[in-house]
Amino acid sequence: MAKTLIPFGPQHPVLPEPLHLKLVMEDEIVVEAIPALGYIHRGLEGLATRRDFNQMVYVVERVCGICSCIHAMCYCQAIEGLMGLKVPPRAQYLRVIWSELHRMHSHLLWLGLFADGFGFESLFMALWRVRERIMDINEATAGNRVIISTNIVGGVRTDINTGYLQEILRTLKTVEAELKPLYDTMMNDYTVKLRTVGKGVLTKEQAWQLGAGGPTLRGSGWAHDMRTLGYEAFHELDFEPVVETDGDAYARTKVRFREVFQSIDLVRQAIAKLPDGILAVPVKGNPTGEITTRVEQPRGELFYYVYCNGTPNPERVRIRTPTFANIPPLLAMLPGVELADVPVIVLSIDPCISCTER
Amino acid sequence: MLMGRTIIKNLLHKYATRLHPYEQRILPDKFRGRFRFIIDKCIMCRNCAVKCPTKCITIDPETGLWEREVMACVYCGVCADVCPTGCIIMTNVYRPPITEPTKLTFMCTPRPKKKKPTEEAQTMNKKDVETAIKQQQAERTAPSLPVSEE
Amino acid sequence: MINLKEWINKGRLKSPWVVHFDCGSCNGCDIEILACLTPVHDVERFGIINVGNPKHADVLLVSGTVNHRNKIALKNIYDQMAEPKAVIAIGACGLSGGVFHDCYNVVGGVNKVIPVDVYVPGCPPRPEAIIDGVVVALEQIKIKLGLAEAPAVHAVHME
Amino acid sequence: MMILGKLLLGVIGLALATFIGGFISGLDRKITARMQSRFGPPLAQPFYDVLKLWGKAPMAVNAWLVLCAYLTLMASALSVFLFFAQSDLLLIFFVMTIGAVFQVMGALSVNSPFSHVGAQRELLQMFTYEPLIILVIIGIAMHTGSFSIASIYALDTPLLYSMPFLYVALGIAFTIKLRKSPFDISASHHGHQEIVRGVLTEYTGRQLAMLEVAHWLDVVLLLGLCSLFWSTSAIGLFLLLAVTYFAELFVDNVSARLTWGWMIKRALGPGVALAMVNLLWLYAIK
Repeated sequence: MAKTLIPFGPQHPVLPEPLHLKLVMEDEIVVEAIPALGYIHRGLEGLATRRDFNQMVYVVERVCGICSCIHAMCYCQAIEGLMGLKVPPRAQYLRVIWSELHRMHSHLLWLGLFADGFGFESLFMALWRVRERIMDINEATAGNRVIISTNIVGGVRTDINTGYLQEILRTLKTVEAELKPLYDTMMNDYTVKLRTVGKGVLTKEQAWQLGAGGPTLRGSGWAHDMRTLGYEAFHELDFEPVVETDGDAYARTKVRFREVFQSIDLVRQAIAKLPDGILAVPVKGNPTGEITTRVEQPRGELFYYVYCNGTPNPERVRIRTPTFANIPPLLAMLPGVELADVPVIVLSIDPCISCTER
Repeated sequence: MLMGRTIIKNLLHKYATRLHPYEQRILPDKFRGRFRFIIDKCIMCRNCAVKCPTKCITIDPETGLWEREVMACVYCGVCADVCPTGCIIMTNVYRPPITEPTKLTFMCTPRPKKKKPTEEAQTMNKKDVETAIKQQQAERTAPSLPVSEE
Repeated sequence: MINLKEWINKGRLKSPWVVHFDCGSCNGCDIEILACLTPVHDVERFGIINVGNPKHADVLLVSGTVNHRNKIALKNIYDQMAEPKAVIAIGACGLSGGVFHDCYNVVGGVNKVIPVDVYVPGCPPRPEAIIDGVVVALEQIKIKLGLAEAPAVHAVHME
Repeated sequence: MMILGKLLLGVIGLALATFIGGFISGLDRKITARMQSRFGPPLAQPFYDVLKLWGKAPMAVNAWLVLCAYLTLMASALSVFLFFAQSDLLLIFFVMTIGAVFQVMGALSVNSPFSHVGAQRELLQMFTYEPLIILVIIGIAMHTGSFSIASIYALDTPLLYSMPFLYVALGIAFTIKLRKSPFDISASHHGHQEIVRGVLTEYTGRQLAMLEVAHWLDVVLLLGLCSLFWSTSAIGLFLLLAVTYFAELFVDNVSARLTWGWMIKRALGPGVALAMVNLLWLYAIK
């Protein structure tokens, strides 16, 4: 049988991002997947030497437009750790609220794209319609829909007033009600199950050995969630990592969908416990030393290494993103699947190429 | 088939679409849209130019040249936050699309010199300023207004 | 025949199919472009479909900075589109490189590689702004086809 | 005189079918949009699309592709013409098949892997819907004793009463031909799939416009086939078609795209089984 080479990307309607996969096909079965990266590399970490540590917050936000707030939060934690700043409690809670809103919109976005990946257009539309409600909250509380720019070193820039907190709770109630039937569809529909159950199986051992992260790892049965470290206000909130054991695309979908409900719950808890107080502590001097921080991004564990030498410009900012960790498992999953299942499996790790290549 | 209830419900209810160009939606007050400059208030402190993460603001206190690369601005609002006199204000209206690459240039009152710069720096500056003014004159098609939106 | 030409021109303005190329963007603009297709903004009311195939498309939406690797892909996609076509650069990065304009791997805005008709500023631009951008691009196509005269330059944008 | 009248009817039917096909396509998109809670495009949108595509600069890869597009359109037009001229059902079916085959041949004549995979899948789709349509036609012939359309109009009870299972089989074939979920395997309207627009990827501009019109005509032809099942009254016929098309839209919106393996196992098998049961029943009551 002659082998054909199908280019998947860099411009491809299923995958909005320029990940280039060369799929070596035999008939309609993938024999090998060869990734080609570098279409999106900007050299963002190099900017650290030319921007001061306050400006870098806005730069690292633009590592990834989907989880911008969480990138900024991780970077701010690093600088705060170096300078020994204690973030005020209200700011900690506000960071939790925004990061969970980001997790919700990121997961809803992914669920929609995933539905589109297997051709379920009306489900895509329904999920993105719900997502717009979260975007409206972002817009009204932080001032922008996607890149919200609320985190600064030492706290947050802007406050959410009490009246709007009630509005958020009301919106979350609607979101929850609207998501219930969609959860039912995504998890129990016959055609959806045909496309997801048993596709791209990653066993528990494999997932650990290949170094998967986030929902990809949790879908394979590992309770590995960085939020349990208790950064910001997470140590005062009550939650359990969402774990599924099957390790296929279906399990990963279930993990993400359940995490949306978990995030709704976390936002509710945070709003209930939100203390009064100042938003940010003043920042004086320049950071010195090196530090690593880890937070949980929608896609998995996000890791920052920052090295500062006492000047306003950090000497080194190194980012390790979850998609980078999830690409080896993806390449292990692809051989032997049908072409029709390639989008399902590629999307099932929630690839974020702009994070990976920066 | 589980989607059936949702789509029938959608079919029977009103659409969720915001008919954008025909129905303008007023954005929330906090929305970081285009800027409004009250350039007469500017004291040429260069705070905005220093703090801007994009480095898209150029200010020359000697000639009073205030320049912003509109195309590079990321609308983070830092310049409005740090402006001591409130001459940069963020409005909640987003910037409409443009068909030509543009740059925003104002001339304001130059700040009186405090220190005399060295000979070398002075000549360097003069050269730069002259070219900048020439460029700016070539680019400008309308006189700058005291209060204007970018 | 003149009649048919008029009809075709009408069709051109009523059915701009778009192809979207993420050219080194941070996803912010991409998800806003996708958000345009969804119920709340629904650009299909203007006949806009995201066809995903440059050979079928009339309008190219480019988001993000151009770097040394993807400029070839960008040029290829532009060349594969049949006339009449328009290019919309989206977001600060697509306009000039935005916050990344002095990174080592960034060539600059989209207009350094292919001619751009409309620039949509914002980081990321709102879906409404992207819809406006497509409407302005249609005006540009109208001018190209000789159906409308080029408007006087807006003083407000040019200061 | 009889033949002239039939020819005239065929020409009028063809002209009307083009407009009705475009209108149905527009209605389809509008209702789909409303099902997804969107505002939706204007009803005339398919016509705008086709006009625009007609005016695009030529970009054909090779001459064979252009020829195939013309032949596909001509075959579809001819089959609709024959239908309205009340010709032989078998003849109509074969002419329709020629159109589909040429579309695939055009897709195979170029070098794009997307187009090739799309073409192979289109062949598999043809492999699925053609036996179903043939069985339906055989059923009609068994019932009326002739392959002619005129003999169906001579009946005084609707065909649906005696051929309900065959109608379901025809519905399956119709879904495949319409390229709706779960069978939008070789090509899809929005192109959000792994092989972009599959069999249509390499057709551009004028060729794509022709294929679009050919698709409208195919839809009208299949709706025509459905209409034969209630040939006795105009209202019944219209209601049957409306219900059928709405069911297609409903199925499209409640299901994901499935694979060709599933299509052959779960659509062809049950479809043929249903048809066979119906044929046996027809044989028994005769």
